[in-house]
Amino acid sequence: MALLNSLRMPRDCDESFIHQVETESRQQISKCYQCGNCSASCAYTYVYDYPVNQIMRLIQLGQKEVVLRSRSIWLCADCQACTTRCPCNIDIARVMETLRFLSVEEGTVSIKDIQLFYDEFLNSVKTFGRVFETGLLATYNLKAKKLFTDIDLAPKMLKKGKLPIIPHRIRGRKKVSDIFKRFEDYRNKKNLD
Amino acid sequence: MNQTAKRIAYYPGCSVTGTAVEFDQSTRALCAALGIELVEIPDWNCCGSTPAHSYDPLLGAALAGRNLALAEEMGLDVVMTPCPSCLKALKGALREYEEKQHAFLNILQMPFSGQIRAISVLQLLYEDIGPETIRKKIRYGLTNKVVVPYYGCLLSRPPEFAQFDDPENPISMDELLQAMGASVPEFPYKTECCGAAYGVTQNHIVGKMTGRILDMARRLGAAAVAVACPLCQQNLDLRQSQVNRYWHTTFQMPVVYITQLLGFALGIDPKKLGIDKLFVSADDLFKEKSEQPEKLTESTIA
Amino acid sequence: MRIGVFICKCGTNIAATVDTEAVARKALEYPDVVYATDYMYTCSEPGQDEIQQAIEEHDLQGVVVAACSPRMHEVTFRRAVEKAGLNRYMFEQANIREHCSWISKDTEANTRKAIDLVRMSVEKLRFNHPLFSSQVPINKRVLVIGGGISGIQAALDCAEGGLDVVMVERESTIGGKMAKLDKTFPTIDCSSCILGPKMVDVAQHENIHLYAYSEIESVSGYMGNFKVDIRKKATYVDWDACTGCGLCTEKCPAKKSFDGFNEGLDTTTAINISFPQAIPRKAKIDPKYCWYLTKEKCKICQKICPVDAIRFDMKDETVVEEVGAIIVATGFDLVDHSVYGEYGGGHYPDVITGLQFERILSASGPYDGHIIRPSDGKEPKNIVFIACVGSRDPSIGRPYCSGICCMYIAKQAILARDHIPDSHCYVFYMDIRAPGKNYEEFVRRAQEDYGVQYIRGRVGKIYPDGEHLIVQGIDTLLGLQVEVEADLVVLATGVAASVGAKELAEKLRISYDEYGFYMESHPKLRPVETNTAGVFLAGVCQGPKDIPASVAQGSAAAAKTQVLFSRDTIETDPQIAKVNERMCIGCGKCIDVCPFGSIQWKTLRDGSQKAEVLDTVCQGCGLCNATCPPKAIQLQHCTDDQILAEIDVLCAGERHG
Amino acid sequence: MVNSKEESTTKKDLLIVGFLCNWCSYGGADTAGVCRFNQPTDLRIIRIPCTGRMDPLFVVKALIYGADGVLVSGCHPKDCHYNEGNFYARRRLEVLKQFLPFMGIHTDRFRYSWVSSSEGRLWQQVVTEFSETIHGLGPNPGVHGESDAKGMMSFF
Repeated sequence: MALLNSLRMPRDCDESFIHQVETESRQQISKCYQCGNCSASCAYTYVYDYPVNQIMRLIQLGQKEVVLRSRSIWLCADCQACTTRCPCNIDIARVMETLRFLSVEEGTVSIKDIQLFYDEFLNSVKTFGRVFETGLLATYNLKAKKLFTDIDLAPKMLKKGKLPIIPHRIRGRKKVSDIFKRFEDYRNKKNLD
Repeated sequence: MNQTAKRIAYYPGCSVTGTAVEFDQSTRALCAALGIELVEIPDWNCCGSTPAHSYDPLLGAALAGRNLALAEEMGLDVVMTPCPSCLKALKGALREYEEKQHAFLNILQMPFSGQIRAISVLQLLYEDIGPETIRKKIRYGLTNKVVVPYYGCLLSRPPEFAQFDDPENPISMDELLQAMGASVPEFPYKTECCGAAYGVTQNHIVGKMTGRILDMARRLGAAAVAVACPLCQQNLDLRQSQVNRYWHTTFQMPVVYITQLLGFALGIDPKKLGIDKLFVSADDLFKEKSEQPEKLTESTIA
Repeated sequence: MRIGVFICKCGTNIAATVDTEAVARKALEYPDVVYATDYMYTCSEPGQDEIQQAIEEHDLQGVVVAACSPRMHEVTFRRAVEKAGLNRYMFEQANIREHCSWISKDTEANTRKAIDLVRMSVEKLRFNHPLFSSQVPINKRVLVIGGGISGIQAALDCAEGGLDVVMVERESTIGGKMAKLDKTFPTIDCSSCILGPKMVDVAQHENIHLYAYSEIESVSGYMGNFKVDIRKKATYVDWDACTGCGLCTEKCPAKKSFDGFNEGLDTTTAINISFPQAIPRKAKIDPKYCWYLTKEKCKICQKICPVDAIRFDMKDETVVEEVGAIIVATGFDLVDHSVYGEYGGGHYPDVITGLQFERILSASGPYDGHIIRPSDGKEPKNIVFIACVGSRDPSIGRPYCSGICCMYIAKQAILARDHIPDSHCYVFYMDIRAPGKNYEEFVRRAQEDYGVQYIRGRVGKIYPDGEHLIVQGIDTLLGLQVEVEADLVVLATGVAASVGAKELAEKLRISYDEYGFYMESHPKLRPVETNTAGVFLAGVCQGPKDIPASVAQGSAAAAKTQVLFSRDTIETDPQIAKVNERMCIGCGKCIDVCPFGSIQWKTLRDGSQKAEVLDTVCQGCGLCNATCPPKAIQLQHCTDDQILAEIDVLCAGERHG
Repeated sequence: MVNSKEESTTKKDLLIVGFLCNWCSYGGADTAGVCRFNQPTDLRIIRIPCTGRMDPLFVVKALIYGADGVLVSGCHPKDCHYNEGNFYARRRLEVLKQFLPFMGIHTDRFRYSWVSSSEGRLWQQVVTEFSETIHGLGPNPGVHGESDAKGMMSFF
């Protein structure tokens, strides 16, 4: 969590960040008048470092560092309560989603575990075409050094046949990995521009 | 409506092939019984879910888009998925197609018109079949059973995106349960989040959220919680033991898919519905088979 | 014609993005223009002097001013040229501010545009002729629509000034919303104690004729001479006979009738008197609930009425009133909070509106002034007030502030703490808007003296939990979620335009904004007038306001009426249609289309039929002009020649040549 | 919304003639001005009392004399200050629209709209969209210059 002391304006306001968030999310951040309904409705406010309304405020003030390094954007479960109740019609969940992907792009992901899980998830998709849940959980727990988390659940799941040992490989997995490749090309090109 | 001719594309999604296999089983069995032909998208791939979207919405869109394109290739105009997460990804793909068509098609590299519609299994049951039809087909009712419907976040939210039911007070599952004769109390946590995917990475969060939901269900005297989302089900059912440890509680609350309940009520063999795959046993719920369709109708109308 | 052109800089409002000097220079090249200049503030006194001097010095016969919108200052400038001896219609105004300098920052393009606009105005002016008004007598009676506090004030002020007043009220009693209030902010004086005497004055004033339980059916005519059809809705009680004894209301068996006065918190009888202080104090039957009118049995009221006033066969009746001016004071309604699913969508009995809470507080209300919950009659210990429900909410199409809620919540919280000393009151607010006299101090008192907890943030959800309601909100100052286990939740429901406001506006030919509030003629300088001459606004129908502001506007509307009636006649607008009899072919099409019936047949000495315009009836819309096949009927000051001349110089001018 | 970067100011003005009723749309244009809602500069407004005053001839004359577009705007249906002037206008202008292709004028060069005096934002949208349409069509080539075959077909 990046800490804020005091702001000196306009030096400390990254206008291009505001513009970038608005363009990528297609939402007008200046519409937010800080009623707080998003934070009141959010099931995760209590674990956030900055409640959603403060994230919106930080964007309005161009606080790129703080926002993209915040834990909040990664603890958002995309449950859409904020978007549904925002009186200003801002799709806040989409703004949060935008911030996550900007944070990946900037390499400022605050919660390494979540990034690790996402990376493993996408690896699984790239390799098999579908998510191989057993393998994903195993590698994730291994890499996150959480060997014993959820270990209590494993036998139960095995018993119910819910943890297949062998991954299902789809025939078109090359096509799926090609999508990843074309996406990387697109992104590299976009970043060069 | 002509139900015999109903053919729709079916996108199961990864979780129903593994941890939520009973949702897939019961969905297929139920649709077959209702005369809906589900055509599984051949060789479908993962929709990318939240990880792909967080990485870049375009990547998520392209991954989900491949499945939509495959469905279009089969000449079908509706794709149904039991998983709300997958549904969101599929709808997200349609939105990206609208907004960034060029980049989207470049990455996808498949012919795609964007005309296909994506719906959830609940939407299919509620809008295309309807509680009235269900009521007429009931063989074994849930009479005198209190069942609370738990919708989770995504089935009706956000309204512009979901285009289904009421975002604050959805009623589709309520009405389907009532059609089966169940008594359905007003459940204030209908749309509260269950903790989503944080079961894996931050499971203390899930413990807190699901604890609240289960507690409210217990206080309302529920015999079971009805759900329509694999993630919600997993958090409430599989992780119920973790919840009990977190809250020092002794919940034994069956968490059952709406498709399982409907399948049972329609007289489908519980085995085919994967009832045995639930972690908290729901056998009590399905034990007494009371064939009382007339009485049912009365009690539900009243 | 000798024309003078004056380009206004309007300080920097115009000059910042229009080269006014260049526009003036260019104007000198136009035919007939003998003088052109630019000036800092043309509408100011020295600015008008300058025009008048120029008229004299250069012997001008017509004047063009390029400045703001003619809707703003056309009257000002017409008066100015008239003072210098010109006919006031020998003036044209080009709008180079609202339509030019204010909507683009491109000075070059704006200057080109201003040049074109001035060129068009000069060309139109070249075809102008002096026009002269005629005089029509004024009917010095005034109609007041709406019997709330604003309408009452307007009616009393007019009546005191000696005018005849016709008041029409939709409900069966006057008093409006204020009659439902318990106390008023910031003085906490009793609402009915200050309103009651005024209501009685209305009933007793010899100059006021009250039509209660009546609605406006249609309005025709124009300033000075309106004709109004008033529909008296059937009350099923002969009000001339009814003494308001109330015997019928005691015996009526249909006791489950909707009680609108108590905002649905209580039920009443099918035959009822809204409340004890009702004016007029007469009984009426609600046909939706009356056993006889719905099921043809009962008639108890008829049997019991000591004066035989019950008339089950009564029908709606229409009466015609003729007046010279109309004051519209139709008030408001509350926003329907059922759109808020997260607050229960109107299904939780203990989530109530601010007005319902007023009824609960009121000693004459459904619970005799005891604060209890509608659901179980228990006394609430934790009361939550939520501000801005239905206000400042673009997602439901109401982005405006209702202006009164912050204050009435503070008042209600104070009263709740007063009634139940061991209660806790919580106010969830976004901002506190207390700009009136002693208002801010009042809100501070709620917090400092009465211990009301103000929490800065909105509420996300309310849900029932056993006997309580869980209010899930946020304190944005701390960034913490706040949950209150409440017994009663009061939604500070905002102000919405009155039901039927748009339909009435169409009858009166006045305009309304996107929310249904009536449009004043000018937001600052003509806040009481409408764009239809002779129709004035008072109270919340024009926009949210509190009681003092409503009363003030009621008095203002009365003053405007007195000003209008201070003369015996009014000048008609000479910008009306005129028939050229030699060209008229007598087809009668103009007579067919005229919306005001202002054209009639006239037989000439040779026996031929021609159209003739009634000067005092014609409103100058020009529909006949566009309809006339030989163009024999022409709208003065906006003739075909003038419009075509404008088009001609604009299109065929040098820009394309 | 977000991408409201100002259009390049070098674009050359075309000529659009606007006929606005005094009570609604002229007021709406005033409101847009008071709110400083930026608009393209091609439009020149002629004030008329009511759209009922509109003789279709005015539109035709303007387009024949070389205007690149004509915009007529009045009160919303039912809100006419003179009760029904805009209904007559709608009927007449609709017929005119069908007729324009016969004179070789592209139908898109003419538009009518309803904007009330409170709708400054809507007026800005109408002007901006119509100006964009006209810039898309380019300068008016004059009578018989652009037969709009599709428009003509729709007449039959």
